[in-house]
Amino acid sequence: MKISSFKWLFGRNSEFWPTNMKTGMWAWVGHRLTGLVLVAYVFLHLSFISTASMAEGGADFDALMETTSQPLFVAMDFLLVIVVIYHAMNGLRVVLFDLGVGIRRQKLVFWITMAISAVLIVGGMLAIWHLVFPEGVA
Amino acid sequence: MSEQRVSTSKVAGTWAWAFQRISAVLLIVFLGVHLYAAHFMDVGAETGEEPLITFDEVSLRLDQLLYIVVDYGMLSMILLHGLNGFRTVLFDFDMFVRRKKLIDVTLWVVGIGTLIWGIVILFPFISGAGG
Amino acid sequence: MAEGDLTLKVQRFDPTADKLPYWQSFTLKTRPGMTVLDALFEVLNHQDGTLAFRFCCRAGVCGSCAMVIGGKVRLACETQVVQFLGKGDLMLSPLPHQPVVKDLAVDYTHFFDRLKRVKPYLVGKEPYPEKEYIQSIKERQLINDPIDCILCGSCTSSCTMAWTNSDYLGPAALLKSYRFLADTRDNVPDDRLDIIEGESGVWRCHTQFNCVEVCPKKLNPTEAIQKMKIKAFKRKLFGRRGTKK
Amino acid sequence: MYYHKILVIGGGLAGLRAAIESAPKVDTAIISQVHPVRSHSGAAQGGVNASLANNPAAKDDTWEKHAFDTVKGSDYLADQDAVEFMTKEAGPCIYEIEHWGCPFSRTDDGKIAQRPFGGAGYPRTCYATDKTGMYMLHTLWERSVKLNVPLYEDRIMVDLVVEGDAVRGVICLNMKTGELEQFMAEAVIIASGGSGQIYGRSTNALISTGSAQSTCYRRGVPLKDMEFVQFHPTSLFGTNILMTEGARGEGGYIVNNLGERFMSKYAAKAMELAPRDIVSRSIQTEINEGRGINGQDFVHLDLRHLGREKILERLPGIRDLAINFVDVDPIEKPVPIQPGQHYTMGGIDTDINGATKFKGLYAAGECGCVSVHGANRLGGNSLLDTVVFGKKSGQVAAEYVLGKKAAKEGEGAMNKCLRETRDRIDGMLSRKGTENHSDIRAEMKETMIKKVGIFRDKPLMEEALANVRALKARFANITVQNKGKGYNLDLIRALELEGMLDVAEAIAVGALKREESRGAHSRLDFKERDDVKFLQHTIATYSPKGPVITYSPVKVTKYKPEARRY
Ligand SMILES: Cc1cc2nc3c(=O)[nH]c(=O)nc-3n(C[C@H](O)[C@H](O)[C@H](O)COP(=O)(O)OP(=O)(O)OC[C@H]3O[C@@H](n4cnc5c(N)ncnc54)[C@H](O)[C@@H]3O)c2cc1C
Ligand code: HEM
Ligand code: SF4
Ligand code: F3S
Ligand code: FES
Repeated sequence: MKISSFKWLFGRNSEFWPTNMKTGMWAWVGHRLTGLVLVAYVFLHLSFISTASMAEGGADFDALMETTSQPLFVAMDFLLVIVVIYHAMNGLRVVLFDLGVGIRRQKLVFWITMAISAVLIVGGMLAIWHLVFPEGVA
Repeated sequence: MSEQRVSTSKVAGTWAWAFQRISAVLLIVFLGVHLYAAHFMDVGAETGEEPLITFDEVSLRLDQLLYIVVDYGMLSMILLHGLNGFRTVLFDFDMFVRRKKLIDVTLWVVGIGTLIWGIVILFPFISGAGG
Repeated sequence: MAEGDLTLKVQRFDPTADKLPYWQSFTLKTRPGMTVLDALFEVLNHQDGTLAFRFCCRAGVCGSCAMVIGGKVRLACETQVVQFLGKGDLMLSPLPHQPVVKDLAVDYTHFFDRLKRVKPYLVGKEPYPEKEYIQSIKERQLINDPIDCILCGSCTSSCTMAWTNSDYLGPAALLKSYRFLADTRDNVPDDRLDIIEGESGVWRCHTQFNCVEVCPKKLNPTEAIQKMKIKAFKRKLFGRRGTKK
Repeated sequence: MYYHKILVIGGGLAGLRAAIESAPKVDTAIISQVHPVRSHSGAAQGGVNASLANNPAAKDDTWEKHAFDTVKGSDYLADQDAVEFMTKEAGPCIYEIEHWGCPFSRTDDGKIAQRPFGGAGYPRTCYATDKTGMYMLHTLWERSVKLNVPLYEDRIMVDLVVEGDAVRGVICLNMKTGELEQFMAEAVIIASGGSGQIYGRSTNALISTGSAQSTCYRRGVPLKDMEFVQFHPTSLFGTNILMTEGARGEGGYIVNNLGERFMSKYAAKAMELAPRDIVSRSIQTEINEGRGINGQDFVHLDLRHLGREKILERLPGIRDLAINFVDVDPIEKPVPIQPGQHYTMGGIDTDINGATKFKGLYAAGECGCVSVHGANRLGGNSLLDTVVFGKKSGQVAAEYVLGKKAAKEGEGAMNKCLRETRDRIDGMLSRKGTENHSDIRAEMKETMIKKVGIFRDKPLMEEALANVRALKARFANITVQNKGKGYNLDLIRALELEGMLDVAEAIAVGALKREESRGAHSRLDFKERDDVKFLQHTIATYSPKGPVITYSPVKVTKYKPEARRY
């Protein structure tokens, strides 16, 4: 008999309970989720562009681009930056392990890549902020 | 008693894995170039003050072969990496392993379809500025 | 070595009678040096004769008694209860995602089937030498770690890849495979790589490191798996000659 | 009904080795209570003896010297033809296991490493760090996988089917389903390991209850030399997990509550490194005389003076065990230890081929008694015993089956036995007594260690015998709480206890009747060895009223009994 019930696999005594999950597992869950989110994003992105670009001339495209400076879109952009950078940096970590680097210090490697990610994410956000609100609007 | 089963298919294992790593590293490069090109590079003087991406700007960029290559290359890389990754996720589950053939075919169709779609989308930009 | 009352919260399940598992609490007096296994025996002997769990050596070498103790997979016989005193109920549940025989005892059939698929035995050069194979101390060091595996199953049952993909060999079997690949006396590296490079082999590992976290012998299956990935890939690139010893 | 030509009961070293030998020739299956790799053999630490002469200090070691050491160690009770056979076969058997993959530690020139061990004239104990038993066990299991030997795990042999003078098969309890299963066979090899759990303070695994052994005993298979029980001086207080002799070899002290290194009183020269039985007796004397730490049943193994470096380098495993099991770091504190039951020298009476009184029934390993260990086993000889005689019994059983014309006889006997077993178990389940069998078990263990333990004398042993008999009577009045089928530990432990009580009685009676001190059997009222009366094996045969004791001669070839001094 297999106990696959949600309650037993994700309960307080299981490794999926947040306090029981360890660094490597968190990293993997994050990587997988961001990977899937990115796939979804690619399709969204394409349809986004296509609705615009299929229209004649390109006026619509520019109009569409204007909307990207709305707060909601900025928030989305921020999220995307976080997702991409996390996925990319952890992906780099995974590639390092595949090359045989740092397997025994996996937690340290994780925190190093996360530190770099944090810097990149902040940088990315500032850049977006600057692009969207070049005059420094609050 | 218990039969010693030998692992199932070894058609794509190694290559799928290797490709995921190689495309990952390439993606970092592409992404860097793409972001730089899209947001930080001045293509023409008339857009200098305009931070937002505009149709004209994009068209201008896409006039140059390099950008066409970068954008299409990135798109296909993303698709290959993303769908290959998605395939990995699916095959972590018994129920999808059992439908391996179907999934492989579907993913190829979706991938190539999307690529064509992506290519077509950019036509207006390419022709837009050129014409 | 404090003494005091401890409440065990045990996941009970009898597949022939119960639909779903349930928790049951037992309170007992601890004594110095009491292990979780001792506590379970205390319950079995004096509170509830229907409790089921696996045990044998009670010295951490046979690998029978792995279970989830306080949110972490450990060997019951090696785990002192004193560290849990005053921290609320101590929860015990069977190895995750394994078929339960009863309560805390799980069925290892699938675990050993996975193991059997990797040719878990040395295939030496025949005819055998008159005496022993000569293996230098340095060569022996290559297998120092992986031979310590007691096949407790903690790693494979904590790897979600092995949960959802029943074909995946899992960290324990792959570590075993590595143990022979790395052994200088073994003569069939190509056969071994053939087995582990299939889609249900090493590529299914996504470096969760759960296996490393739970291993009671502090082994590192992930490292072995990664090394085998490289070996398999090199062979793909450079052909089989590269792997002959 | 299952049918295999040969059934091996037990997946320890002896059982696996037997199956590996017979499986390629004759259809063989292994039945085991636990998966083979979980067997108690995996706990063996020190090593296995063979005169390979790999160690530079043992260049001129030979099997004859090994044989002499073994016979002398046995206090001359071992059968010398068997000892010669074992020591001669030792080398080939070790090489064989090495070829199958056993990762022995290595010498500088890449050969199997060997270390010195107690009672041996040369460093001839082949080792694989401090986990020799585990590596050997895994190797043999791996070999059995290669040979595709069928395995029935989670099954406990609860009855032996004999008809006339031949064995027909066994009845097993499937622990998973709770059903009784019939296994029919032409030959049965019992390799079920020791019965150390009869004693309190045992270093043995919790399943070393000798359940298969006692089952055979009850069906008329005689037991030999059961009174010889080895005690190891240093087992962890509380859990009685073994603290290897290496701890003393590296220079550890043993001290009592007054802080004295009391070994000076008992063995002024050798001190802590005196032979095992002497050290065990000395520690027990201190405890008996009230000089245990805090008046409790233990003394201290003090390693602190060795210093952190040396402990970490030479005794890391011991340190881990002490930290894990008694929460004591030997670097900072002395480790509480006491002598513990360690090995059963006696067992199912077999000849040099492992054959018993019944045709087709063999025994090998710790559950049997060929006798190569006599009154006292040397460290490193029991692992050797398991592989040498496991192999031999496998060979002989295969030949027996191949030479046999009739097959699959005795279905009637099988069915009759199944009915009897079912009645026995149903009877046990339906008892509604007031006794808790785990309490009876605890009392038996306490009685045996206290009264038929390291020191023995008549009044004590008579008390013990009376106690055991009283416990047997109380056993009739137990309740098995768990009436369920699957994994019914309550029932299994009750069944085990029933057998253990029988064997405990045989031990006590045999010990009472042996009025001498020899090897591990140390009597306060008969302090000398008596070769005139007792250079004989004790044979205990079951009867409902208690064991019937007879004696059989010891085979003496080259080595005439002399005083055993080290
Ligand atoms: C702590 C310790 C350290 C030791 N160190 C050494 C050493 O360094 N050197 C040395 O030479 N010796 C050593 N020994 C002794 C040695 O380990 C044992 O004598 C030997 O391993 C016994 O092997 P075996 O195959 O006979 O039995 P075991 O390994 O005990 O196997 C018994 C098998 O029988 C099965 N079984 C039992 N009852 C039943 C039943 N009723 N039905 C079905 N199956 C059953 C069990 O499942 C098990 O598989 C040590 C012993 C201990 C306790
Ligand atoms: C930007 C650089 C990127 C890097 C460095 C990168 C790296 C990686 C790596 C190394 C893996 C393999 C993980 C493993 O096997 O455990 C992976 C998986 C994956 N990637 Fe990326 N990736 C990047 C971008 C993307 C993008 C843009 C997408 C979306 C289209 C994407 C989608 C996925 C998916 C779906 C997976 C599978 C998830 C999994 O196996 O857990 N990745 N990525
Ligand atoms: S690798 Fe560790 S966790 Fe996995 S089976 Fe072996 S000992 Fe257990
Ligand atoms: S937990 Fe599983 S995913 Fe890999 S690192 Fe260990 S095998
Ligand atoms: S009982 Fe053997 S490892 Fe716990």
